[in-house]
Amino acid sequence: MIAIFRCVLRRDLVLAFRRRSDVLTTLFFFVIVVSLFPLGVGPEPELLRTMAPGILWVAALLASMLSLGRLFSLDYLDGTLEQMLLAPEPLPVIVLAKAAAHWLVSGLPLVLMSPVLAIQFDLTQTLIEILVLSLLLGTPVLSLIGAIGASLTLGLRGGGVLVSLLVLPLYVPVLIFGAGAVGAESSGLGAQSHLLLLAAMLVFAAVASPWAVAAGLRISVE
Amino acid sequence: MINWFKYSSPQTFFPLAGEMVPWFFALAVAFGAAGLYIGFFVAPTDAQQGEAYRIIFIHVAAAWMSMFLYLVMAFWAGVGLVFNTRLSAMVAQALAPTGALMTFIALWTGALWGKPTWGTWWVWDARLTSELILLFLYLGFIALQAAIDEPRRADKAGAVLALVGAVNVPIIYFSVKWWNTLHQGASVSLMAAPTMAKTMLWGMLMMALAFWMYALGAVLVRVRSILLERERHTDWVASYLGRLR
Amino acid sequence: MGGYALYVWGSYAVTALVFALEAGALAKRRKDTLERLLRLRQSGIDGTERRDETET
Amino acid sequence: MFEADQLACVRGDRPLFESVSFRMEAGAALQVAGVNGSGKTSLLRILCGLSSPADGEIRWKGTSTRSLREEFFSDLLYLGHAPAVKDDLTPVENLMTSAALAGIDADEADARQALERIGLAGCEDLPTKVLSQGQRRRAALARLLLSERIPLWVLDEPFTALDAAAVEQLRGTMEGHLQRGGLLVFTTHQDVPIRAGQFSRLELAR
Repeated sequence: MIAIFRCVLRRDLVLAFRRRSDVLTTLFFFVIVVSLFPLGVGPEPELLRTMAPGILWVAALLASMLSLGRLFSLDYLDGTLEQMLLAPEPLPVIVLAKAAAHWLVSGLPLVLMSPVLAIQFDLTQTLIEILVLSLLLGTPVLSLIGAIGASLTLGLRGGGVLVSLLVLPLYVPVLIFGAGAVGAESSGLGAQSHLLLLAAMLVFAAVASPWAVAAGLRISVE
Repeated sequence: MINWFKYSSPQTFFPLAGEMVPWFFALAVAFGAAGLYIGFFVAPTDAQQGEAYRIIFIHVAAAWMSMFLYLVMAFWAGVGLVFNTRLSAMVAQALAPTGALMTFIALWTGALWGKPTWGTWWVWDARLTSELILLFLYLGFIALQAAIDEPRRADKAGAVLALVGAVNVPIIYFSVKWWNTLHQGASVSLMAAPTMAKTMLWGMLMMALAFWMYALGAVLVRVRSILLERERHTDWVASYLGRLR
Repeated sequence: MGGYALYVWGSYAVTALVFALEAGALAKRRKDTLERLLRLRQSGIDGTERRDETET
Repeated sequence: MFEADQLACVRGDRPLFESVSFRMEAGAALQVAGVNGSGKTSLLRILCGLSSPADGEIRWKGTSTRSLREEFFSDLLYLGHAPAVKDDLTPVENLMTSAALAGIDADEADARQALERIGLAGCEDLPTKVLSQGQRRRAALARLLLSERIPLWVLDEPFTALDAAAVEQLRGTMEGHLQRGGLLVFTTHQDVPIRAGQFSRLELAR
């Protein structure tokens, strides 16, 4: 079981590494979207400080959704997805590896970049830590839930937009507690409960969503 | 014990549904009339909100129905996925548009109720916000089914989405509620609804029943159209068409 | 309606309108389906769009 | 022992084929023949469990494959139309990945040796996208050389885009598989004689 998980994860990372441009486009998208907001809202630090978590979180959410379309469709086109469906190991394990690879490629870079961007919004040191921690816990959930949307819209025309319509409502709780964590910290309430809830969502998504993704893949490949 | 599977075969379901539709619409009109009568003539004017609160009768009924229809849709979609019965998948597909319309009505009446009572068209109240997200879930379901040409795959993919959505509805509701109470300063939540005088409660129940009957009628009509479309190769559809023309 | 006529009748009117539109759309959908199927039955083809000859 | 019982498949609303049944003992080969669009690929996909039949059942060693699922997959090797290789990976990486995915423990030496035997010596480390169609096909077929212990092979058009020498070598590999008591279900347009213990042809009427 673990061997297959490692094999699929390594394969996807090697593939992503071979096509570094995809990784960078997700990261650049995140940076550009975040940097656009001050231009739209105005440079006034007080306002930016309150909006920073929301902006960073929505941008991270959109950035990770960008690359969802490619999660399964490339394998679907060249026939390797069928081989995964016929692997002797349970499909959810393989799906978990794919989601982990997607997170490492288009989730983790955002988390690592977010402190730099948070400085743009003049956030204090502790708030940046909470923000990075909330992103660290939240972005994997985005990949896991996004994988469900990707598996259901496999091979459909207009798949990209359709995935976002399917998946965005399901992202709401993650967004609320992710962005809310920093807000709670700055208002003195403390972000502990938000982060714990995010962690709970991560565990729930990690356990439940691979089964839904596996079902979605079997249906789409039928 | 009635044999459920007899009714679940499209051939016997089609005429049965046809006979029930007029009854449902009749019941809807009856309950609607009773509800309106209570709502406008029996229920007293509310102390704080004056006459504006009369919108509550359809707002709450529509909100209940939007949530109820989503869960029923997820149920039939799940049954269709597990037992591979085509009819239940068609019922789920037929429920979605009516459920989405109910959600739209709940949002529209919620906004019109908010304006006189709190001075703004849109109140970021926990329930109104979850209704909005519920509307997105409906639209996602309808869009997914519309994007897939092959009916069998559309049924199953829709079913997975509906079930995932149904699991998320409570999570979304509680997270929005938590988010709303955290920003309590921003808005007055609908909790300030008038205390339920008995007649108001009856008015709301009547309207809810009226909406329910209407929904059943509308969904059955839509299911029958879907049935005809998807079973056009069977001989019972051929004989049905033969009798028509 | 104590000055709230716009809002109360506004919401009831829209609700009635939505139900009427849906009922109308359902009736139209039923009529179109029946017509299409009857036309298909008369012209004898079984009504599936022509599938291009992919290898199946 | 591989058995199909009254299989039926519906494409859209048209029934593609009905009541397809066969029984295969160890060392048997079954060629599925039929004109384009007669459902050959659909039948093979149903046999593998990629899609479910409208009717009928498939049994592997006496148990329905639907309930066996992962156990059945560990005894199965399926090569579809698309050569299951990633363009950005080299043939060696592709082979190692697909072997690991199929549960075959093969190290790099085995992979390189298999690639050499299939005739890809020298281009094991080039990205697959630079190879010709025939070479990509061989990269996919190299898996067969590593899959001696997998009893059931289901191959869809294995001979396409292969030159005469490759066809001959593939035929040898297939016959070796059958002599080891394996089972083979395949489709092909070229008529390539396969000597097997029990050779049968299944004609799918249009």
